[in-house]
Amino acid sequence: MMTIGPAELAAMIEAVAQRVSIEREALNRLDAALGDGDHGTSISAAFTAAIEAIAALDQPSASDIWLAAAKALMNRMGGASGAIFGSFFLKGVAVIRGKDRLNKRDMDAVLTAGLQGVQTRGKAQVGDKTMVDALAPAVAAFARTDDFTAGWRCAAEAAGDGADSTRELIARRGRAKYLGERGSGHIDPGAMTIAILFAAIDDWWTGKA
Amino acid sequence: MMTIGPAELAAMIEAVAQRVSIEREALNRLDAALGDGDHGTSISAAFTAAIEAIAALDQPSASDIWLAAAKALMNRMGGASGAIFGSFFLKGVAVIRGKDRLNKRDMDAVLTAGLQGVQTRGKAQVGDKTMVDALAPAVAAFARTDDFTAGWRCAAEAAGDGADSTRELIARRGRAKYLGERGSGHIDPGAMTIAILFAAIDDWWTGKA
Amino acid sequence: MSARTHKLINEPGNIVDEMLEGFCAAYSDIVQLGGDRLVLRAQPKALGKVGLVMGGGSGHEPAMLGWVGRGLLDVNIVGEVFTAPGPERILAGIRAADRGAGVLLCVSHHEGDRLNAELALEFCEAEGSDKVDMVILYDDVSSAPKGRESERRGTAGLFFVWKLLGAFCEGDVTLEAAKALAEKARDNTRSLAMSLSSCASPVTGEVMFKLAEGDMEIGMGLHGEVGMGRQKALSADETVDLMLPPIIDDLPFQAGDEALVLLNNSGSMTLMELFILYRRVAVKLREAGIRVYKSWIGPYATTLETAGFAISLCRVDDQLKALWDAPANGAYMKQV
Amino acid sequence: MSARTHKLINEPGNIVDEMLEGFCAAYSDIVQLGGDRLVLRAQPKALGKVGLVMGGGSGHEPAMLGWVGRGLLDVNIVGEVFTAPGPERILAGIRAADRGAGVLLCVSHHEGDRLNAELALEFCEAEGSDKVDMVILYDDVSSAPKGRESERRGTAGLFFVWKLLGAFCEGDVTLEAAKALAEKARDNTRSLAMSLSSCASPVTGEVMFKLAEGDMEIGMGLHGEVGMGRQKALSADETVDLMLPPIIDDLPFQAGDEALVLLNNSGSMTLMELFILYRRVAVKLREAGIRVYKSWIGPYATTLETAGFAISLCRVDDQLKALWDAPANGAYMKQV
Ligand SMILES: Nc1ncnc2c1ncn2[C@@H]1O[C@H](COP(=O)(O)OP(=O)(O)O)[C@@H](O)[C@H]1O
Ligand SMILES: Nc1ncnc2c1ncn2[C@@H]1O[C@H](COP(=O)(O)OP(=O)(O)O)[C@@H](O)[C@H]1O
Ligand SMILES: [Mg+2]
Ligand SMILES: [Mg+2]
Ligand SMILES: [Mg+2]
Ligand SMILES: [Mg+2]
Repeated sequence: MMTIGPAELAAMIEAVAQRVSIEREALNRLDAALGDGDHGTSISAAFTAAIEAIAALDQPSASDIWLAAAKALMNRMGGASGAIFGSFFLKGVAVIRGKDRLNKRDMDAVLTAGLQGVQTRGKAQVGDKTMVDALAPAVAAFARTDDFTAGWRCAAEAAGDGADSTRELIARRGRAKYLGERGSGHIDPGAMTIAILFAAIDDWWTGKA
Repeated sequence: MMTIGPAELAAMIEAVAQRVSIEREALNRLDAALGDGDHGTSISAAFTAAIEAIAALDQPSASDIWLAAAKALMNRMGGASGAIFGSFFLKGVAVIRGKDRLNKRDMDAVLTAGLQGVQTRGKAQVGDKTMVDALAPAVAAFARTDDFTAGWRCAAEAAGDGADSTRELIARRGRAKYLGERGSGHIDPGAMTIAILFAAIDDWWTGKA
Repeated sequence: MSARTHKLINEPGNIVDEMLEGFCAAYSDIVQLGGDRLVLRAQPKALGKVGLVMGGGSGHEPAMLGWVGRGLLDVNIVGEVFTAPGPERILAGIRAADRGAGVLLCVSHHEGDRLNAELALEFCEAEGSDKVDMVILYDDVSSAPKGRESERRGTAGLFFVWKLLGAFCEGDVTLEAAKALAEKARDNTRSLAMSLSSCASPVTGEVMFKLAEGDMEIGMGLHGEVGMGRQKALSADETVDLMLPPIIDDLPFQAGDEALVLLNNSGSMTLMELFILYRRVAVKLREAGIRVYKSWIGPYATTLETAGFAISLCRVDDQLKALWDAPANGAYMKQV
Repeated sequence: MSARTHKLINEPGNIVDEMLEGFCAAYSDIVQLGGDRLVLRAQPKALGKVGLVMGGGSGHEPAMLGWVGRGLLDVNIVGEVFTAPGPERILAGIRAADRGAGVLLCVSHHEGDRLNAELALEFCEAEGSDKVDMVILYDDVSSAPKGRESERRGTAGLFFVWKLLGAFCEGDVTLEAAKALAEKARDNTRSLAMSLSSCASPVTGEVMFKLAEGDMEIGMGLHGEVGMGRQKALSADETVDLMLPPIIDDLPFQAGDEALVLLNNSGSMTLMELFILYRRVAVKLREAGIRVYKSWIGPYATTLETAGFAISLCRVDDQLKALWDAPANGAYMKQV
């Protein structure tokens, strides 16, 4: 399959929602060490809301799906992370709009716009111990590849490494920043969610492609 | 010495105050099991206030001393126990009034009036797991003797036995009554104070007589 | 769960005096500190009005010092933690509340409060002052069965009585009428409390009673006196379903009645929990046909930092409703 | 000391909705429940007045829902526990507060609140509504050094801003003037908080952070964010002596200034402790020549059942004093 259409986008988000829901408690535990312990509960509820919102759409276009996900994440999660994860999808909407199906190049642009949305909104740089530490390398790795199969595989690996890299960092954004040095030694939950997201997409793609 | 005058009454109360102060924490612990854990602190503070009030009197009569003790206990302790321990002294005042020195018979009457004051005020009977369980037998034992030496000795023994007897009782007065069966197995702190009081007087008397 | 034993205090022996200094300094437009640990109104009520005095142990803040002020009490006599003040202080309080039309001494029923009030009244009598009377107030259905109401303890629901009586005594009423109003309010009030945790005494630093995490005790007194028994803690709705019927059946409150409702926080319950509990109370009262006139939810009579709450209901008629709505300005009770 | 993990709730997923139902039922004379978890005034303010909206996570009750009412806020948008509501709800709140003279969105500065408010304003702009503005409020001196005030967190001291701004917006003022007044109140307000214990999330049942019995943390945020560092807990007077200078020196408050004082209870401090703490605050302010205009002591912005408190000061001039004294009738803020 060389392009991704509305049905595949919906299935992809559904695959992510399922995996995030399985990892809910693990994500809560990561957040308990660095924040307020709710990241798994809220990201999972938000993705569930997203797939419900998508299911309620009538013959959606690709951008309708991306917008529904953006809104569900923002409004269902709330908090900084809702705004940030939501912005990832929101910034992709304009890139997708008008396109029926997305090829690999389109998806490069969607992910790049999403990363930019996240960074414009949240001001986090790589090294600040946030989800950007997983998202930025994943987007870059994806862009360096030529097809979806290699893209998702490399993105998943890069996201996983990026999440791991947050362990030794000292947070400069989000709640964890108030912990200072005391936060070192723990993986950032948002970064872990990004790793889970790309791993889920990669698995979904391989089971499918 | 066959009679007790103002100076001896003051010394007697001072002896009690000292002993109660030494037992303060032990009394608090007893009260912690049955009540709010403050009995030692408050009875000790009250007796300290009593000796201060007595020291401030100018050439006091015997009844002045008893009245000062009554007021100090009532007003300094407060609570049910202040009213009850204070009533013990208050009811003795009328018996003493006009007498310069007290003989053994006078002291019988003072203690008996005091016990009556306690029971009129607090409505506790023997067996209700209160200080009455120590006071009533002590007063009776004292009255059965002919001189102070035997009197204080027997009162101290009876008060000690009376205090011990409260261990297995179920409280029907005071805070401990709300504990019901759960209060069984603990000595009543007020009864222990009465035992300490008569033991202190007995020691003071023997060191002195 | 263990209670917090480190308290932000200085010398344990000074807590009551320092607390009173702080409180009266903070609310100097409403109260002033008299001698003998009396909390007085900043501006005494007019001559010729019945004075209202209330004594009691401390550890229940904002009760009672928070109810001194216009439309509420005239004088609060503050005792040591959980310990009624002695008769001398009560007498001082009665004198301070005297505006020439008599003084009503209000007693929240506990043995210590009653005994000291009786002593104080005996001293008053001995002094020949006959314009003083006393009313014993109680509301806790768990502390004695129906028919033996006068043996019950005074708990959070007495808040209704202070407010109603306070408003009443701003008017030109007699001491007898004031006492009758207090009894009317009392006789229409019922409460029941529960706890999830204990508290630690700031005096001794000791935990007041033991309660395991995940257990609850129904029928708590205001000083951690244990109640009707211990059981596994339930959900919010289940807890209300257990506590409300004994209150309703006791008076009984009946379909068509109107009631004031108080959910009292004994210390460290969250308002979030209390609102969730209130939601069920409202549902159940509606089902029973009992109309809620006004509700109050918050820490009114605390037991230090105990986690627990009480439900209190007061049946009101037109007279009591008007008194409830009358203005009041205590530091911790403001009726706009 | 471990936090109490058993909460009197029902389903953890329903706590916010059930809390709002209970709260709005209890105070139906003051507030009503809108859709989208909006708490609205029971009687909306007159047309032609600037509307005041405030969003925020729950878990801080009585903040913010307790400040909706006459002389205070128009709308509170309630989020999940410690989680700012998303932009859609904020937009709904802005619409509900619109009385034709513009709406000021007040943001207590936390990343989540600011980001979602920015998103909401971007959506407003996209819709072409230009009568909406936003003001970011902060007061916590521990969260960023002097000179970087705009990076600071919003904490308990913002209570001053809501009250002053609420009174201001009862008058015939413009949106620009309202924003300027909010900034004036904010720029005169400073706070610092401390904690003795943690709290447990009613959603996850987990303790929010670890704090050993007998330790304290100075510089706590409103959600248990840790602060300037941990140390052995001190006495009341020592704690005030440690916390007050950084507040005074920051503005700085100077001899001759007049200030409002708030001692905010983060949850399970006893009022007894707070009064004892206040006593020292009053002594120290007197020594510094700072006059206390009015004081408030109690749970205003809580962090669930955390044991801790904040000291907040707001320097006032004649304008702010008059606004402070103006009547207010929120469920948990009444100015008589
Ligand atoms: N400014 C930011 N930029 C990027 N990511 C952020 C930022 N602030 C927070 N995050 C991410 O959000 C995650 C926390 O999410 P979550 O627990 O759901 O939110 P909250 O902290 O409001 O409880 C963090 O682990 C981090 O990855
Ligand atoms: N009605 C009563 N009659 C006799 N003694 C009583 C009565 N009520 C309480 N006491 C005594 O008071 C003691 C408790 O004293 P204390 O701890 O000082 O008072 P409180 O219970 O107010 O804290 C009890 O141990 C009991 O002996
Ligand atoms: Mg979180
Ligand atoms: Mg005791
Ligand atoms: Mg006591
Ligand atoms: Mg959160």
